[in-house]
Amino acid sequence: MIQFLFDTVIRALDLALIAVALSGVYSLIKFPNVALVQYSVTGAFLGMLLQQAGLPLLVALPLSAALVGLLAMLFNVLLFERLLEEGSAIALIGSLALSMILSAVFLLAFGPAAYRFDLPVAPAMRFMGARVTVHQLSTLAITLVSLGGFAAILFFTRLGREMRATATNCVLAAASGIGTRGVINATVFISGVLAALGGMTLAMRGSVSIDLGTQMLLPVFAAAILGGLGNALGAIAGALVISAAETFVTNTNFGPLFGQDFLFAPASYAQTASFALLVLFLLFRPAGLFTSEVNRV
Amino acid sequence: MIEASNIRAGYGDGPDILQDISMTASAREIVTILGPNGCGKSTLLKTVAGFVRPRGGAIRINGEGAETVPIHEKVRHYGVGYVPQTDNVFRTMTVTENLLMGARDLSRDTRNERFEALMTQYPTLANKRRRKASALSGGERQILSLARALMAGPRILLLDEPSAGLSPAMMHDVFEAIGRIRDAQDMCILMVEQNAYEALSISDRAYVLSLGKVALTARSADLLNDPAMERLYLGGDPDA
Amino acid sequence: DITLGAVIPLSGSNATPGEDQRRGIEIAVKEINDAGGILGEPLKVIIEDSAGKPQTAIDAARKLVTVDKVPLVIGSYSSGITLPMGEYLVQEGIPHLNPASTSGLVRKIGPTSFSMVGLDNVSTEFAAKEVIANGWKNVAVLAVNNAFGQGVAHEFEKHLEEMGGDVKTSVLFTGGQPSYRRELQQLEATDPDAYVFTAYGTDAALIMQESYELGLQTDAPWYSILITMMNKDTAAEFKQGLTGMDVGYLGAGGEGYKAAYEAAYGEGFLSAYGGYAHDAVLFAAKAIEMAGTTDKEPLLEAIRKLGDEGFDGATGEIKLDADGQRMSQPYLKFKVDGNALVPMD
Amino acid sequence: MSEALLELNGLSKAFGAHQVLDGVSARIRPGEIVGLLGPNGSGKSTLLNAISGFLPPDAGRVTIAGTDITARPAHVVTRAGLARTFQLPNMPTRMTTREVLRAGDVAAGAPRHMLRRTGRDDRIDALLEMFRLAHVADLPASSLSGGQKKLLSVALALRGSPRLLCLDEPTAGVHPELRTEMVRILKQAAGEGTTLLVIEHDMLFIRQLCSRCIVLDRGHLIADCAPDELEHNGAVVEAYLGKAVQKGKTAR
Amino acid sequence: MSDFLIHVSAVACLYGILALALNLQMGLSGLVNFGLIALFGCGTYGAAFAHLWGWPPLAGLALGLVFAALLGLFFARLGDRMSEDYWGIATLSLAEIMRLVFTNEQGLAGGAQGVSGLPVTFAALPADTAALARLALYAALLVVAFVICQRIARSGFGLSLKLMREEPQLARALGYDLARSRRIVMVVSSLMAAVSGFLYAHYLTFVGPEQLMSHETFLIWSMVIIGGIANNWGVVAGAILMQFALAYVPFVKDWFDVPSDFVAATRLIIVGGGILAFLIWRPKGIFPERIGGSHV
Ligand SMILES: Nc1ncnc2c1ncn2[C@@H]1O[C@H](COP(=O)(O)OP(=O)(O)OP(=O)(O)O)[C@@H](O)[C@H]1O
Ligand SMILES: Nc1ncnc2c1ncn2[C@@H]1O[C@H](COP(=O)(O)OP(=O)(O)OP(=O)(O)O)[C@@H](O)[C@H]1O
Ligand SMILES: [Mg+2]
Ligand SMILES: [Mg+2]
Repeated sequence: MIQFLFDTVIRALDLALIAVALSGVYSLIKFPNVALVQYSVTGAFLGMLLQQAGLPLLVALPLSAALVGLLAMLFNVLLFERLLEEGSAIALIGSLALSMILSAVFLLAFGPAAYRFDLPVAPAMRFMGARVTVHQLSTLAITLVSLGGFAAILFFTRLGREMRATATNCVLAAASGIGTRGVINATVFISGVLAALGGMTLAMRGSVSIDLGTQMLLPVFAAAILGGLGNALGAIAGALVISAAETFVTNTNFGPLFGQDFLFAPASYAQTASFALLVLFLLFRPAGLFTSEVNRV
Repeated sequence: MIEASNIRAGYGDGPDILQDISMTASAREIVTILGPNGCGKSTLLKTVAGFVRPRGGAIRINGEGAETVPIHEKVRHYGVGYVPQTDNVFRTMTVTENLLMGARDLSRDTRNERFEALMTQYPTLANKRRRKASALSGGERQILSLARALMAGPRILLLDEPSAGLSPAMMHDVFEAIGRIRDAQDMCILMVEQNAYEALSISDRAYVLSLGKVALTARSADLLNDPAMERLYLGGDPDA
Repeated sequence: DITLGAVIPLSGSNATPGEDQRRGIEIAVKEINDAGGILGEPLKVIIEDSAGKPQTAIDAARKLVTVDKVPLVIGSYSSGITLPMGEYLVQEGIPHLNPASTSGLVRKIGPTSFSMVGLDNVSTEFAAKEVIANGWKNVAVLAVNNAFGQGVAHEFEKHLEEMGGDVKTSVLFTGGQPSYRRELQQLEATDPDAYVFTAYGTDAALIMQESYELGLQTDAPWYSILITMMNKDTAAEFKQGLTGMDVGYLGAGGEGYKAAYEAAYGEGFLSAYGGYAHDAVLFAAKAIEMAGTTDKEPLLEAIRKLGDEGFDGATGEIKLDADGQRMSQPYLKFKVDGNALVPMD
Repeated sequence: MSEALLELNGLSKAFGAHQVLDGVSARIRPGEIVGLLGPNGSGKSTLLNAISGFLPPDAGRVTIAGTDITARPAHVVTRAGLARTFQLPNMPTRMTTREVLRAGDVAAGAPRHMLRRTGRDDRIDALLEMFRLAHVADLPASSLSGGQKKLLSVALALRGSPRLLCLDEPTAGVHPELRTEMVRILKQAAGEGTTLLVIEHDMLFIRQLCSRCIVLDRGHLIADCAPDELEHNGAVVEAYLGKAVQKGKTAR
Repeated sequence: MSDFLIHVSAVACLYGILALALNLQMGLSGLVNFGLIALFGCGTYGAAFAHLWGWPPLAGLALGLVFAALLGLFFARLGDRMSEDYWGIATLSLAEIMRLVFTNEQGLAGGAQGVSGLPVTFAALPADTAALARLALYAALLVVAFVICQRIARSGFGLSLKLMREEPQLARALGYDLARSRRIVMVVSSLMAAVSGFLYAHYLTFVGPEQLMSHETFLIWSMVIIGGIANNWGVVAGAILMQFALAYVPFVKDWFDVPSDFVAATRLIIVGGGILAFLIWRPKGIFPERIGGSHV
């Protein structure tokens, strides 16, 4: 049981940071920026380069995250602001195109191989019967701290209130004295930071190769939607639900039910489980887990 | 306080909606803008506020050129408060949060003080503090929007049909309140209205727009007593 | 010039073996040109990216045939692409050399399609024998969930059970995931005598790391089918005691190829597939040399003849059966020593 | 006794703990023009939503001409002869005013050959003219001004001569001169057999248009009388008209 | 050269049909479908099953059409309950489920190995004639699909779809049964997508789950957006332009003699950069939607 919980949390870690980043920008500028998953790959590569350049990990991580945040802002100013004038579908396709270009850059710079941070690895410890590695714990800590920080920004600072206001009604936000463009860029920056941290925590636990972004896209998307679009922290719940479903499907021995010793649902059905869950969920909660708007005419 | 001269403005690459508009409004004054639907009243307000950039002419606020100052700067520098005609609340936020959005730069004490004052003034809102604005009725939104603008303690107030959708009692209250704050806070109020009779009774001067031009400008009292005006703008008897 | 075509996955999820194929081709071209080319002319191979997508690959193959007018096309990697591409080439009567796909379906592509790689049944039979010889009767199998992995898992199970062993569970994983803990825990739950797996570099690296972290490597030995394709990316500390099998890069062609590869790229093989791509080029060159022309009919004739006689490449002797498929392949047992692979026996 | 066209029987609706409609019952006879009044937030729009199929009521029954339409989907209710407008009309961005009206025609069941004929377009033109929308006929409907959108939505609801026309604050934001015009148009529609239920705050408009008013306060009906009697009804003055009536402004 | 041209044109026609189907949903009716490829997959797997079971190819077409209609109806059914963003992700999920099932179930249709050896259309004709005949067939079907879409767009029904796209509440108030409109749109466009998939299967002679990757849907999306959302001319132009661009990208590499280690990166940069440049240059597409353009 403990192991189940733990596996769920760890899998949720894979998704949560990037999903929150996706959902954060989505709420503000109303299009799913699929290039975000590439930002996390960028973050991971950058972090490793910085570490190789001799920086201690504790410096390399935040530095890389900040740089990716800036990069995200840059793309927003140069590209997405312009595309969004014409609508979200166009911005979506634009972000796909940007993803392609970014993966070309990765391909040129890093080739298709997998990279790891230069970190010592030890066998898992036993913790209340569950197996846990040091890096799982440290990345758990990083994730909790950054999500906590983001939540604090969102709910307890002026910037957070302004983000939510801008997301809801940009015109009125401006009329309340909010520099909406600045707020949007701040959010984009934060989303870049979160995405980069997401990528780096993945790389700390395992490895990162250029294809990771593409592979992560759909589960991250699903988590963000499940949480409720435009509800940034809902994405955390979305990630937890999805990973619980996946873990349940793959970690449960259905053998006894069928009179066999072992019968596991194929691990390759884990994703199927999460997608099926998503569809079911949407049937019963057609607007995601959390919604912040009442639909009335 | 506000001085617009020879304003031309429009949307995108469309035609000029405002063709040549000059108007002024000063402190301690309520100026009402009247005119048929689609003549450009809201556009004028949006141009003064800074949502629409004028294609020609000048807008001066407190004597400073303000044509290109974006709205959020105007809010901060000149204390502009704006109540849009439609889509006038933060739908995903609660009533309380909506009001706090109006109170960006206030100290905690002033904020709480104003908040409580507004809550007592509009019990309709007080009952629904924690309700999401998207659940509110049309009239409740209208009041919320006005209250949000008042939270900031503006020096210049731009109101786009503040009384639309309000019950007679509420409309009366709102106009009375507007009249009171002009006097109490030396405010400059520019107000678009279709309920002309009530609006004129509290305002000092009025502009009547027609097709993007100023058709008439006069003191409110004079307009109220003008029988031709009565027929044209205040609604006559359909059977007559 | 004599120009050949190749369609391989240089981007997308199979970019690593694709890159290895590209290197193999590059080395082969250099070898041939250094030795004076073919029929006195320099050799050129136009390499196209399949992006791992059937449509892109077909477009590329069509371009090579109809525009560049190449007499022979090498490709591709995954069966999902090799099959339709091969079928198109067969329709056009163009010789097709398959350097990688090991699915049994490849056999049915058609008369002008030839495989430089031994199909699943050859390699898995060797692996199954090894596993039994090591005394592991109950094993858990882990393979990537694509045409290749499914084929390997299926064939391996068949052979092992014929030899009296038992596959407790076959777990297929989707490549490119950030973690394989779930898959590993499923394997572990069956408490096998050994873990048998096949995975590409980046996935394998993570699998080995996580199995090490989970302590799976202390419980039971790990055995890798096609060990070279995972060895490079995996850090030494996660693969101590790992054994496995792969094509033997031994003998005349193999040693030289290995040396040339390491000299050119400063690292060991990325996968097992560069060698076949390399051999495909050499094989094609030899066939053209024999035919004395690049015309379809004589060339096909020459390919069949060469296949009959046998051809010595970096991956050993290539002899083709009546269906144009490689008959046998020299496999070797390897064990990991630090970061290096050393042949056993 | 004449058969009721619209009959509401104990309609209730709550949002969470907030009881917005509390057992509302009313009958509207064919040909009547009924005003629905009430303070802001009293549940007028909610009542209209419950009638028109946009919000299923928690309890109660709605019938139109004897047909039970309780909680039926909006399009079924519309086919039973009801047309409605929204208090805050939103209009499409990528359709022109004329196209929106045409879509209304199609919905009203105009046969294809009729639609093609120019004669039909003349009717649209006449309507546009009537509501002073002719000069914006070919602009995207979303770019209309607030009042123009209101007018368009009223024009749209008038298409197809519905049996029961429910308008939610049709004059809010509309120029007084056009309000007068609207009274004329609506009376004409009533003359042609349409029954009207109009939510409104403009007492002048109500007095000119309606034959009867019902007043809602906190989900209850508190009055049902002729427009002229409203200001003599203590409960209505207390809840709805407030000081305005004392100063005689609405009595203008 | 002309063989290649014929090939690219033929495939472009099939993509054109697919893009028209997406446009009917997304452009005209505002149904943001991220799972379009599943409907296409109904056609390809219809062909595959018929081949596996030894049925005549046309039976495969019928099978594919039935699958697609059912799946389309199911999509429409989901749309009754969710708003467009959520519906989009639900369709994406269903498409992924379909792909994963076909990948994992090796007994179903070859699993990841797929089904190969389908007969190519017009196999009986000599190769050159067959290629031309195929092109003619696909082009004819593209024209048929175009005419259907154009008629829908210009009909009163099309008008109601636009209203549904823009202001669903208003459409309901006018008496439109949105669920019914959605069903009709989904079935019509699903059938179009399935026809395209069926022909594609018998063109490529291979059917496999890799053809159902979600990025294929996004490719069709790019075609629609580059061409011009909600404009049938634009959508067809976008599909043709995009397919030609993709097929001719390898030539760019040959002209500049790009070394083989840069081939993949070059391809990605040209495609990605091309799309971006296009979006910035013509954000409304080649042929933008004409507002007010419906003639009832
Ligand atoms: N979907 C909803 N969820 C929660 N509360 C709602 C919802 N819809 C309406 N309400 C509440 O019900 C009450 C009645 O709303 P309604 O819109 O019916 O008022 P109204 O009489 O039309 O007022 P107005 O004259 O201001 O338009 C309001 O207090 C509103 O906040
Ligand atoms: N966003 C916009 N884009 C294009 N045209 C617009 C836009 N907003 C308004 N217009 C046009 O400008 C004209 C004037 O609109 P405006 O909103 O200023 O009118 P108004 O005087 O406020 O009318 P009302 O009394 O109905 O609110 C309208 O005819 C409308 O067609
Ligand atoms: Mg206005
Ligand atoms: Mg209302």
